[in-house]
Amino acid sequence: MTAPTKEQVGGFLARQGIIVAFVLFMIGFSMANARFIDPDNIMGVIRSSAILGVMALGVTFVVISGNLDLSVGSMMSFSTIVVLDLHDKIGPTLAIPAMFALTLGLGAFIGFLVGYLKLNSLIVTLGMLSAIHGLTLTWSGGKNMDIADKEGTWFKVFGQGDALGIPVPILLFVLLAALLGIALAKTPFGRKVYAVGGNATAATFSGIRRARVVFICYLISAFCVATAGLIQASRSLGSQNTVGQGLELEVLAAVILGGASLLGGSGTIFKTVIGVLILGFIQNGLLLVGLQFYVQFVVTWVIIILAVWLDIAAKRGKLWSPIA
Amino acid sequence: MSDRTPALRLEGIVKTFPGVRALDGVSFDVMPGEVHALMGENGAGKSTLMKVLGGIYQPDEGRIFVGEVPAVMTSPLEAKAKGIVFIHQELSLAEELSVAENIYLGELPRKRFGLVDWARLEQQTNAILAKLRVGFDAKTRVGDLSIANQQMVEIARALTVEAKAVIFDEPTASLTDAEKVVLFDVIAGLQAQGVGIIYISHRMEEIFKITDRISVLRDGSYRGTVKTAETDEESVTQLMIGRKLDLSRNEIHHALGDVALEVRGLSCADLYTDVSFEVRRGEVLGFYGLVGAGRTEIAETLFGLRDPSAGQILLDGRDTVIRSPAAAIALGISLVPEDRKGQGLVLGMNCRDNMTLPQVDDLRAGPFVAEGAEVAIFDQYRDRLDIRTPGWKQLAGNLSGGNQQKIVIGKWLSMHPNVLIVDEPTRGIDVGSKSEIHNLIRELAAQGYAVIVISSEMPEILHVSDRIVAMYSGRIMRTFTAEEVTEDKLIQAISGLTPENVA
Amino acid sequence: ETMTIGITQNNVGVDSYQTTYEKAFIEAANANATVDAVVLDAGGDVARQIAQMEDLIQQEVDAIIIWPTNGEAVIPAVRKAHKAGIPVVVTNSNIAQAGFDFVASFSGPDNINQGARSAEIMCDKFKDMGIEKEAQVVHITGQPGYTTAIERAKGFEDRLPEVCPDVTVVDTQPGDWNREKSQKVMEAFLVKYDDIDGVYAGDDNMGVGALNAAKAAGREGIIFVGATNFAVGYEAMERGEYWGSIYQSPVDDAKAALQTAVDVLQGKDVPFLNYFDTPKITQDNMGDFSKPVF
Amino acid sequence: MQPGTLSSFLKRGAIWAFIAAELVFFTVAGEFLSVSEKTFMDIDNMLLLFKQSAPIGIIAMGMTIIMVNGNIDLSVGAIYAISAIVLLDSLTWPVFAGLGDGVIPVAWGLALLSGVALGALNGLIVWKTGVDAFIVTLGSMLGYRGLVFMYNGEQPTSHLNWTLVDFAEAQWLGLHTSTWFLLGVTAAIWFLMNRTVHGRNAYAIGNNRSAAVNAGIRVGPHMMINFMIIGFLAALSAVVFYSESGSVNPNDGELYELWVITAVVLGGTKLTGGAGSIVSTFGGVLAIQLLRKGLTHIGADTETVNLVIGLILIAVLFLDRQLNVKGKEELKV
Ligand SMILES: Nc1ncnc2c1ncn2[C@@H]1O[C@H](COP(=O)(O)OP(=O)(O)OP(=O)(O)O)[C@@H](O)[C@H]1O
Ligand SMILES: Nc1ncnc2c1ncn2[C@@H]1O[C@H](COP(=O)(O)OP(=O)(O)OP(=O)(O)O)[C@@H](O)[C@H]1O
Ligand SMILES: [Mg+2]
Ligand SMILES: [Mg+2]
Repeated sequence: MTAPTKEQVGGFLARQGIIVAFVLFMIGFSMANARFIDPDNIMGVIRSSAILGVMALGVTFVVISGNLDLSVGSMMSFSTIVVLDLHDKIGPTLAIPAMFALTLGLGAFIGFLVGYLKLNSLIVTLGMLSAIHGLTLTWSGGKNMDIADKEGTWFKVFGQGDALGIPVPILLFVLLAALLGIALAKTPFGRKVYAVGGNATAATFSGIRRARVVFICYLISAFCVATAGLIQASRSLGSQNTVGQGLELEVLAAVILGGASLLGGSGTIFKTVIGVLILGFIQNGLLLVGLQFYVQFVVTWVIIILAVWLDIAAKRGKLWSPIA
Repeated sequence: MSDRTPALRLEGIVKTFPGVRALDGVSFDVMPGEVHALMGENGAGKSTLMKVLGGIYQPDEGRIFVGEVPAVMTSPLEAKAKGIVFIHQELSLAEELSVAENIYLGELPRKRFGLVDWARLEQQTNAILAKLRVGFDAKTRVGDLSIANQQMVEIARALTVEAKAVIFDEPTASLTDAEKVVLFDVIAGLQAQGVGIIYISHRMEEIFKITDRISVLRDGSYRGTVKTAETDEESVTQLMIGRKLDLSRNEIHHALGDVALEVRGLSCADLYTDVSFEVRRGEVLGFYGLVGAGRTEIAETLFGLRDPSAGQILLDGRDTVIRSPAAAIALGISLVPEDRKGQGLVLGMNCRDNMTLPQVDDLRAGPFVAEGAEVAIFDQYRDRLDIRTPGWKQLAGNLSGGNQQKIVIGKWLSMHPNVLIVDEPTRGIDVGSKSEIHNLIRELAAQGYAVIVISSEMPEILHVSDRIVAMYSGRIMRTFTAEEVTEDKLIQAISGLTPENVA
Repeated sequence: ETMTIGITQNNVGVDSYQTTYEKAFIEAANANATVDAVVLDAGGDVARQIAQMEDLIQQEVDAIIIWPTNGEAVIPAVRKAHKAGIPVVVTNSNIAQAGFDFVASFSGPDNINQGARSAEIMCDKFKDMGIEKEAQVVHITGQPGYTTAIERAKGFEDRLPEVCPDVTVVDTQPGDWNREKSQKVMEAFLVKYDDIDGVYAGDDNMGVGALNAAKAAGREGIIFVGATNFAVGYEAMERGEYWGSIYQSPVDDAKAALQTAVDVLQGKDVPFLNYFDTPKITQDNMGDFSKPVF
Repeated sequence: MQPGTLSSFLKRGAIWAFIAAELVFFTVAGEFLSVSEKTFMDIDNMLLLFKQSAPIGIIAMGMTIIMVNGNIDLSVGAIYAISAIVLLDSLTWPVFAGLGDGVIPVAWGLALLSGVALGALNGLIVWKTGVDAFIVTLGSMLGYRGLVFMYNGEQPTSHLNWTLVDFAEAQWLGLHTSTWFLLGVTAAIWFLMNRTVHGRNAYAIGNNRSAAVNAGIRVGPHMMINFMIIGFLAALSAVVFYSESGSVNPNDGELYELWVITAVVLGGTKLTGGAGSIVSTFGGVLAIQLLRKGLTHIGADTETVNLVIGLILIAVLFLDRQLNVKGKEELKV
């Protein structure tokens, strides 16, 4: 039954299939609508992808370590609401570190449950998705949170400012991506993340403290979420309680598009960034072509499946699965 | 024999993986009622060849004949339908299911409407289990069985169908002697029914005991077939590794140093009780016993993977509490675990990274991993242990079983430990590498390491140890010196027959 | 004698409107010594809302107020209450016609009318500016499938051609009552269309999201009109960035619903469609309105 | 008793103990916190509990099979919505105009068929491409939802057929129609998993996929059948629910996958596959519904509900783990 598409998909395609797909995809949309490659548009897409992107960086660590994080959307709402609320109460200089501390606290709690107590991450973060939402509603009393003085605050620099002609959200994204990318690829810690995700038992037998590695991955994820919350809050200077709702799945989709295996042990920051950009450009491209928003859903579906399929097909050298 | 039709015949089988020519034109045949040994070094291609036969891999070239009929097998199901039964090297069981369901996996007896015929299943299973003389029944959950019993379940599968050929890929790796006897009876029974048997093993004594002919593979190519009765270990070995093997004990004379590790009255739940021993620098201490005697559990305790319920561990005379492998490593203890795939390797990681994993924190250039130093370490141990791989970038999961084992050994040797514990170090390793590893163990001792070797193979234990601890059911029965030990005494001690002679 | 009134709301906590509504409702119930209130929230889930209706019927409350998650799906549940002899008052967003027989009264804003009024606000402004002949408008709607969103969109799109036949609505996308989503949609609109003169958003939350996008892209002179005037919208109007909206108070909404239920229970005559007024608010007349508390 | 029986008994018992604890808690708390005169344990309320468990419960039975099989299905909420649309829309199709109320079984059939087809598509992709089910169904969760919207724009799809509503609201032998469906599905799936070759193979596949492959079990078709079953059950759940409510929003059924998975995991099914019990899943479903209902009963507000449900989920997971630790026997990894 398995059609023998025996010929090896070239080594380059095997490793860089997602990039090839990305380039083809960009060319396709540019031909459909010239505005698509307008530098302003591209900048705009990257800027609005920055929030999703920053979150995806952290989730990449979690996924490579062999776990999931479905609480990032809910946690991002929390960070946003908290920093906006504290902005007017204790001023931005204190509000930002306070918000980071609280968000990291949540990350530490999840990291403790998944790392040290060894609870299943899918269920823990599903539970936390709900619990943190409850926390956010309690904090805000269910109301929208807005900064009173929207014109005067320097706080808006994170979401609206420019540095060297580049929007600050993009700078933050790129900076964080570079930092975390190097940490993952080049440092002993990064190596341990791959080992823990690849085979937790063998990692433990090699003297790696699995619990600590997982714990730190969740801290990194929380740090990224806090940064995303900061950008979000600063960008709109006001927010609803549900601002991050549903983002967890988009983030996961981006990480998967980047080729990280949900079983853990594989994936890179660079590919995640590509995954994020693909999602951002799909959304933008379809809007430009004038398709309804729900067509995005269908297209994203097809692209995710195709991307992952081709990725593993290249690895196994066969298009069709060998499953009988 | 040649006037009869072979039960199974292979012709010019070629199979390549990316970067590896695993099989390069292999041909051989198995007669009905014959036990045909397939031998070769680690990575020679034995398992791959059998997977081709079993329908798991498709050959790139070549043909397979079952009887006189050419057979194309695109799935295990088809292979089974053609009468080829495959007992795998790695356990291949569903732990949550019952023994009966495992034995009849894929072919549960049916009633109408796709219902399972439990009554028939149970009756058939119990009939098979009776033949195997095992102490469990059809409804036992497989996960609750010992590894050896699980292996017996695996073997029981050979008896469920009208097989033309049965393939055993290293079936005895985790069996006790008593179970081996049962297995050999089973094989003899199959033989009597005219079934052709392919038997893969690295254990010469078994090969010479039960097989009729021996075929040898080297580096994926066929090196010839000999009649077992007309050959001896030495010439088979030579055929396998292409040179003569020096089997003499590497007797470098050296003085024993201080006591590196001492254990006093150590107990852990009901796994082992009141265990005391010491290892000196320069000494190889062997642990011998049946599977389940508690040797592995002691090693795991010393490596911080279990908390003892009583007793003391002294390192260089200092009372020490070891809470985790990380702590054990920091104290200079290394453990080569018994399960290479589960505990030894990250299969999806490359060979180099696997080898340097425990010391990745120390191999640093600034905040980064010093990859150059890693490659150097890998190269050093690849040469020393003769690891067959296209390069350090190969994923550990793509190596043959024996080469995987060597990576694990290299990983712990490169830590230069004070105390090196090796648990079944040569399980699944070919004779050439085996003696290489034995020499290495002796050499390490000579360099002043304290080495603990756990093994279920008597020749191995006798060959490498300076002293031997015999264990039975969680207790030390006796400790022998190399001079006083004999095979008989050892067997007596590990069968629990001499409880009064505690050393 | 006290009366027990149960309310099942749509989705408290997603926005300030619903939260303020709930607070106001509880306050009003507490202030009324003869009322015991059971306050429930369906979390936007029809199934949960129907279950809550069943629970309230089983608890034998005296009257039920429902803020429907879906104007049609709850009709059988409403009929059940009706059959059990419990009067039902629909609040904020009406149920479909087929269920009118089982309902004592509807209390809330007239959303179709609100959409129409927003169209008028926008058209009038275009006429002031003299661009009513060529103006191009984009439309950001609320949560797809939600009655209020559908009705406002319909009101707007039916009314606009009547008052300003030459204005074109060039694109419509949902913003899900969500400021961030709306901002994204607007960003894409801005790239896609060089010439946008007006934005109509189904509520001010989304309107302000669109405004943020326009500001970030440096596009000026766009007329923003929303609905349900939120505090952020009001402030943006003060700054002169946002033109107009519809003034709708959740406090009025909640009080009206409770009062309607009480009136029904006391046997008073209540009109079947009990709309409370939701006037137009623009930069010109905003002085007449206090800043919304939500 | 065989080894392991005691621990598995404890494990299975845990969910029922949890349900008992919930009942006691809400009954007592209800006395203080609820304005209603009726107690929580009121018989009608318990009957409602079963009825209200049906939409999630029916799908949870399918999810148990899928998870035992070693997969997961995140697209059930979207399949549920599509089937509902097919059900309600087909009631109004002119081709069936002549049938009168005879259109009802036809509409049911079409809805169930759509569910099976969508499930089959998931299964086929998982089978043929070898992409992990989590990813495939994460994708189709989006894609199918897109189809929902494309079917009828952003409008709800509605059709109230009072015959249908009356049937769905009816009570037989005291139990609601939906309760009967839930019980029937539970029994059928229990039978399937414990008595048929297909069910036992599903366990084998989830337990050790390569062992199943080596034994010649055709993993692909088994997985596909299971995806078809869960598709069918998601559609059945929609049929049961929307027969009574008559209108579907395009975003209905969102987050259902989370509730369903929660119920299944509460019931002790392993996320890694190979182990799980239908009866315990039934317990998990009741436990979840009881929690939601109980919190409503004592008048908890939205934030509390979210907080409590999230933390309870984690607490149960923790307890489950504690019950399953083999004590000293377990390695510290
Ligand atoms: N899936 C695979 N991908 C790439 N290379 C493979 C794969 N499977 C096996 N090989 C390679 O094929 C060769 C033969 O391996 P095989 O497992 O058949 O050896 P073997 O003779 O069974 O060895 P052992 O005695 O160690 O079990 C080895 O070099 C191995 O690395
Ligand atoms: N006659 C038999 N022979 C061998 N194994 C059997 C036999 N009958 C049952 N089994 C095994 O024992 C297990 C228990 O089967 P049983 O029918 O009692 O299910 P159960 O435990 O009641 O089901 P549930 O998990 O739904 O509560 C089965 O899953 C099967 O693995
Ligand atoms: Mg092998
Ligand atoms: Mg052992």
